[in-house]
Amino acid sequence: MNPTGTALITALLLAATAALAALVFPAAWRARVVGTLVAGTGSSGVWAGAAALSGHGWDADLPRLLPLAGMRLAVDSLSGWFLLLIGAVAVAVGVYTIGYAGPGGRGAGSRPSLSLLPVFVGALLLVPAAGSVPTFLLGWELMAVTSLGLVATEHRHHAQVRSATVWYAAMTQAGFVTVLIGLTWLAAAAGTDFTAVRATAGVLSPAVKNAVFVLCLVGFAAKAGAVPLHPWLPRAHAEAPSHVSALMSAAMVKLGVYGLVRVGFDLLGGGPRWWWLTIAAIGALSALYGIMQAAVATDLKRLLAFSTSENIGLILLGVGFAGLYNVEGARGLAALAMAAALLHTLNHAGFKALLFLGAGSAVKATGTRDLDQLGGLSRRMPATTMLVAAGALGAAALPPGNGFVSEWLLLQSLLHQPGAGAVLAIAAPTAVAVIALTAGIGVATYVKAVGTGFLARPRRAAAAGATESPPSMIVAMIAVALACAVLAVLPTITLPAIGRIVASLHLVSPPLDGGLTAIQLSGYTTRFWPLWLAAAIVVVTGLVAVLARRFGRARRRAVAWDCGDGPLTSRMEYTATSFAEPLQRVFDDALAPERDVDVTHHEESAYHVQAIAYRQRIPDRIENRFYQPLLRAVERLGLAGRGLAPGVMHRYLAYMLTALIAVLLAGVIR
Amino acid sequence: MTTPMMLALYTPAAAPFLAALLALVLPSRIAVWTGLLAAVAVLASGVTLTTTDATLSVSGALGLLRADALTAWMLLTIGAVAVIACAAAPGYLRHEAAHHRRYLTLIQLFLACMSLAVLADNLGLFWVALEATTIVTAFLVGHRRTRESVEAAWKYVVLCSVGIAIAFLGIVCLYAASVAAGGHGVTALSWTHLASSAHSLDPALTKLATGLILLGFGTKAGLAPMHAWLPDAHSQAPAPVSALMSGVLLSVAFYAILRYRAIADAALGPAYVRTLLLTAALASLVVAAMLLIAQRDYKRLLAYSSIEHMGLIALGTAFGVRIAIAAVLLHILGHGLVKSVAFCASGQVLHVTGSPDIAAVRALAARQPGLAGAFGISLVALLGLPPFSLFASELGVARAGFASGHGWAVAVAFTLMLVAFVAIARHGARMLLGPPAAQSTAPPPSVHRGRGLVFLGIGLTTAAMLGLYLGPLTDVLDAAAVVAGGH
Amino acid sequence: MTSWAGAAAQLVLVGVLAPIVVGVTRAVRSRLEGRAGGRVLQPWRDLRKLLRKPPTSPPDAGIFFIAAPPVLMATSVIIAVTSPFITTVLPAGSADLIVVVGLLLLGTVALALAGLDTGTAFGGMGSSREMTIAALVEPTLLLSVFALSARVGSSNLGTIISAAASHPSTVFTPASVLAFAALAIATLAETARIPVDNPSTHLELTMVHEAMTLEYSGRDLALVEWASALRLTILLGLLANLFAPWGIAVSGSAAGLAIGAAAFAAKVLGLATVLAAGEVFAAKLRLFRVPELLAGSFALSLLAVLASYVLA
Amino acid sequence: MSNEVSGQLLNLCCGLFLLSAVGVLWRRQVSSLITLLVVQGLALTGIAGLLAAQRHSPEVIGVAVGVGALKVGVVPWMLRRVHNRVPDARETRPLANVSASLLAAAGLTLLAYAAARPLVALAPSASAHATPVGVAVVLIGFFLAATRQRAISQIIGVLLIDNGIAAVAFLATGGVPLIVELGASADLVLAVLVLQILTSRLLATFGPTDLDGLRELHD
Repeated sequence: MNPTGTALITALLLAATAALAALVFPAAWRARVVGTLVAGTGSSGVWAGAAALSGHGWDADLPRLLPLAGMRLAVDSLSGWFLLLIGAVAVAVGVYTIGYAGPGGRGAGSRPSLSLLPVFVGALLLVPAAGSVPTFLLGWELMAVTSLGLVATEHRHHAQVRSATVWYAAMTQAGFVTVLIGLTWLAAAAGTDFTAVRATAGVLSPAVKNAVFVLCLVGFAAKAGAVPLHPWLPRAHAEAPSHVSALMSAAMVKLGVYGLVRVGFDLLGGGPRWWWLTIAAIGALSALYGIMQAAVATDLKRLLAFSTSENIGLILLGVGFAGLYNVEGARGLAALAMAAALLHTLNHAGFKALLFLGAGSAVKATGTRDLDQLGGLSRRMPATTMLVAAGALGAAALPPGNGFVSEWLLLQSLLHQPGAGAVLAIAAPTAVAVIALTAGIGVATYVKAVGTGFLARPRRAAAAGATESPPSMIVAMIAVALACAVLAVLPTITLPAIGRIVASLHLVSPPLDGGLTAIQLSGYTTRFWPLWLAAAIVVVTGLVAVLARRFGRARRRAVAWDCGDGPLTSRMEYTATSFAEPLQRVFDDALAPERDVDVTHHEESAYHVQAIAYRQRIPDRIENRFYQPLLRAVERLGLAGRGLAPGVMHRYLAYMLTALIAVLLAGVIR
Repeated sequence: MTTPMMLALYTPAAAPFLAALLALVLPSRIAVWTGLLAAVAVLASGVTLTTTDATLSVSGALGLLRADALTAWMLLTIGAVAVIACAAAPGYLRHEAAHHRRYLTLIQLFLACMSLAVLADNLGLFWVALEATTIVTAFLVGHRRTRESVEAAWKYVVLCSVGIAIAFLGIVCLYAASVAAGGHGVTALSWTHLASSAHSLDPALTKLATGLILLGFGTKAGLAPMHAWLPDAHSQAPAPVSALMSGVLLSVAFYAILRYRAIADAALGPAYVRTLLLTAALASLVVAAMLLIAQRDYKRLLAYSSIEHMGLIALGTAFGVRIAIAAVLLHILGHGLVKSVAFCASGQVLHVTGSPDIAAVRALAARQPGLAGAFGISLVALLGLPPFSLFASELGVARAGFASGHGWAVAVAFTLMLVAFVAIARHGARMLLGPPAAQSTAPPPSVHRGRGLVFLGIGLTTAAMLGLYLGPLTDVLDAAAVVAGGH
Repeated sequence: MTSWAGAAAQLVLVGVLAPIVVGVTRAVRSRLEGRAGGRVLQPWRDLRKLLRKPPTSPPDAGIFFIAAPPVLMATSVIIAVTSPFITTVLPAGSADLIVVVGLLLLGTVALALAGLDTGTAFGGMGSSREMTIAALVEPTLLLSVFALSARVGSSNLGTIISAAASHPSTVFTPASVLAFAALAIATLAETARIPVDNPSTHLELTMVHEAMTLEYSGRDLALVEWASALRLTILLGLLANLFAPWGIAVSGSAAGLAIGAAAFAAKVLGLATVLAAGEVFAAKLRLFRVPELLAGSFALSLLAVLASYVLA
Repeated sequence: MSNEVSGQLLNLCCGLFLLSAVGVLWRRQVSSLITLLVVQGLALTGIAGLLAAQRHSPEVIGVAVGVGALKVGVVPWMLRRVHNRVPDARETRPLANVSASLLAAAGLTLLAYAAARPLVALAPSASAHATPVGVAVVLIGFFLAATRQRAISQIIGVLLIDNGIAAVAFLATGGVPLIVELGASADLVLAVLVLQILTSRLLATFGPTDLDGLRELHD
């Protein structure tokens, strides 16, 4: 059996043993055993991905499994990329779980949660490895049901976990139904195996192809958390235990992108221009709306979740423009855009996993997610703070970070115009503007997250009592940080793999060369040395710090300037809400915050105010505009439905009589 | 005919009948175990029939009883659900004060009638057995002597008798047509004879007979618009009884529609039955979805979920292709297993919380982890999520729908099922999840022994295994699908 | 080898010239306002004074407060070394415009985090306002990059400037004029000059950049002041070279370097004088009028891009 | 007995059969309903007897006698016992008033005649031509159950439906096979027995209220 096959089978077997081990082992050992086994599953996933990327395609038929349909696994370079991504995240989460779940058998360390985690990782690995429509749908739904159980892990401690679970279940199932209808329609028209579909995709009628594409787009955009279909994402990621949110945010949402690329490029073999414009438009909307909501969010994990929506938006922009260029005929630029999108999936997986793991250790130590109550962790949890800062560097797409590399590649693919084309002449600049504004607000968001969340003085007693996380969590975070650093400094190691993927998606290999240390667009003078840039920043900063230390006397602590009227208290610090207030005022009409001020007067006179209560909440406008009316309509439908069964026997007999008369009449008339 | 085959033909009806007689005589503590033994006997005979050569058929008792692959599959379902229901009986009876003897006899009679119905090679005999189940379960539904259960029993008997009488009218018309086409005496209504002489039946009369038969058996199968008795009866009956009724009685009624469809298609062509079944299926899905949204009683919730699943089964039968019928049969088995576990668990929830209202059950997972686990997992399985077999069969129905050109029906059906999914998920989450309220930390009145949950666990694991690997059942499923006229 | 010489020359020139540019702006401003004003080299004296004083840091400040000045200085130095101010022959070609924008943003972020780390209201206020303005400047910067590089086909600074130098007619096209206006406004915002922020005031309500560096003293303050001056010079230099590239050394010869240095110094100081003169007649905008200004500059850069398509 | 005499007798019985069904709709007092039911039983026995005479097969004669005993003797006796236990349940308090009921009965009979055309076309004999009467009585019985408030009137509705089906069986095919006929009759007797017990339980729990009061089981 070639390496990909063995690796993938070992991964799935390890996942199964981990699940069983979770049920068998006592609470003290459960987290350690399951953590290591999940890490093992992840590493064999990475091994499988790497083998697939280096050209060892693999497929296997298992007709006896999954009654009525049979299963078929097929791993090509595209699925290899996502296997690698998921495996890497799973390794980190596995090691992290050892410390995070801890010896106590409650919450994340409980038996159901620890047994569902490996099955979730196994399902995540199964989706990209699926080779036929039924297997893909099985993996998809297995992923949904296990993540549903994991999201509900801490339902005993917080009341809002329940509503988050219901939102998540409902929207995931809605997405699944659209994907099910789309893919079964495709399977009926072109055969269930992906190989058969690829062969007959050319002869499919455009109507079927468009319908299948739209259905799959809705389902996959819902899973990816793209904006119009995003309300589950901030809820599920905020309420889920952090190691699960890391897996979901870094790995699971990417499978929405995988689905789009697989169906859009590979199975249907590309499509008309409006397909790719829709994807780009959804991407732009997700990027802008996601980052704006993240900028004003005060819940740390909700901020990170909305930032996932934003990064998914950027990835979809890349995929959209890859399709647009392909339609315009500029296959080189299409390959470049797709390469940027794929690299950003990996980069985002890296820094977002690091951020969620960091947030998890902060929340575990302080017990709260609200940025307005955190603060002062840089002294109490130095390692976590530095690692979160490293993650934020990547997330804010600042130069030495890995986010900057893929954003640079994305901008380059938009800057080089293939020629006339009115649509592109408008779309490309708007896309650049969207990416720029998103990057700008993103930087402000992450400065807020790190600045108010981790630096200066603790705002509440809970934050004051924080202590550093157990070593296994720190080790996991360091591993992810190193991976991000490697991706930031040597992104070119991924280029041969990306080249192979893009070639397999009917595009030419991307025009990138320039050896190990530089990214050079072949045919243009645009080049960029990520290695030397990072080295320069570190060396010059060190030099300047050392040189400056030689001048003047030693540093001393002094009371900060308090306008001379007494000690500064922690209440005087800028909180996340106040930090984001200018930004929220700038985007006031887009965010439409709800403010209510109720003033209570003394009974005697209306002029003397007893108390003023001010509450401000920034709602999710898309949710209020589209989802709340839908829910109210369903409620009304439910209440009207009660009229169907009023309990009166004569109504029921009347139903049966009308049915009988209808059947008899049908017989008579026809 | 080898003796184990003959034995397997007679035991499903004889064993429960014998157990019923014993229950009259023996003290209830022993009668419970003889009942369970009878259920195991039915399951065993089902298994023996499946393991032998699937295509072979066994007949006996002057041609009135016959067992082929489809019957074997139905016996398997009846046996499995009966084992779960009878295993739950001791737990249930422990909390009931009186009438143990009557309860146990009627349950066994109920089993005997269902086995007889499935084994009958004669449409008339099938009807008699089905009507007998209504009469036998009438007192089971009214067992608890509360105001609601008496009302439920009355509605159940009247509505079902009226509904099934329509089917009998249809059978009479069919008999007339079969006699006109050369059949005589009791064999004129036998399934095999009808199947062979279907093409010579008078089309107009057969169309009238088909309409009436589908309506009549549709009532007992819980298809809309004849479904109104189902929620009342299943919510008021004792938990094991509603497990049996919802799990397998609906499917036994639908078994007749499955068999009759082959005959009607041969006589009239597939269009007429397909339109009737499609309308009934979509009507059931609409009714179930609408009434699940604002549901207040979790046993009625499970009843409406049965209507939804029977609607899906009718949809699959309407498509008619081989994979659709196989999916329908797998769905019947899967739904039977999981719905019986769900109802037994809901019975224990009713005992623990004392009220059938969804609003009265709070943070069950925090207070009763074992019971909440069984109930929660069975709800997850009912929602059609993997690894349970309902996912595989729903996927089979969807693929068959598109393969037979009814893509629009699949789309409409799955959207309605999505509404039902969200409703059930919301109610389930409200009952199970959430922090335990501060004051109710006291343990429930009788400390809940885990023994009741063991059988529920076995039921769920079987459903999960069926969802991934059918093993020996694969070929009997194919044979049954062929027998049921999957062209 | 000549590229490293060019780089070293650039580093020394920009490093020395930066405080002088600040000195010139202050001198010009005081002259126009009828005040005597300090000498042009006063900023150098301040730096020497500050380098000798002991740096202090607030009790709760952590590593970010101490690390911010070196990072700010490093980013400015790297841009100075790699961007074509005197010569286009630099080690590893020359910097990419997007990388330059990124490095500037990195410096701003370091300072903002330091502002938050002090744990005082001023620090928080300053970094909050600074980040809001930086977030709104970013689209303008990148779109003007788009306008400039779309014409040349590459976002590499050296290519753009040598292309502009080789055929000067492209400098006066409407696209580049619009891009110049947009970049000018962006520079004002980036370097905290008058319409956006008042560099010389410590009035709580108005200060943005100053609020973040309020707690710095001694060598930290020296580094921050010097780095801010460097950023001003860099941005003015970029503006000058992108839109008036004459005199920049294309070959690596020593004479070329000298001419380039002289031309660069003249251009930067000229721009500084114009800037100072403009500041005298303008007043600081209310903080929530600044977004409208930046929206205006964004519109200008968008027009520049469309113009580069339609007319070029 | 020559053919046309038995034919005329058959039509007479069928006419009586249908008239008694319409009479059940017409009358309000429960006791008169029971007598009408007896009349219908007699008519049905007449039909069965005439067909048995035509077919000269002992089996059908036995069935006819059994049906007669059942429909005229046992079932009305059970109904009277139920009726006596609830003295004040005089009125059937119909939902639809009498004229509407009669109109509906007419409509349903028309529909029965239209729907039963295939049955009529089955054989040229007189009995085949009379089958729509049975279908009409089934529909009328259904309508009665659906519009009457009293528990006993619903039992009578069920019985009417069953008489209708038996009539169709006899007229169309000379009676369904013996075993099915026996099973069906046994089920009918048991059903009436169960309904009778349930009526007494209804009386015990709900008192003499009519069926409209049964609304506690609703969504």
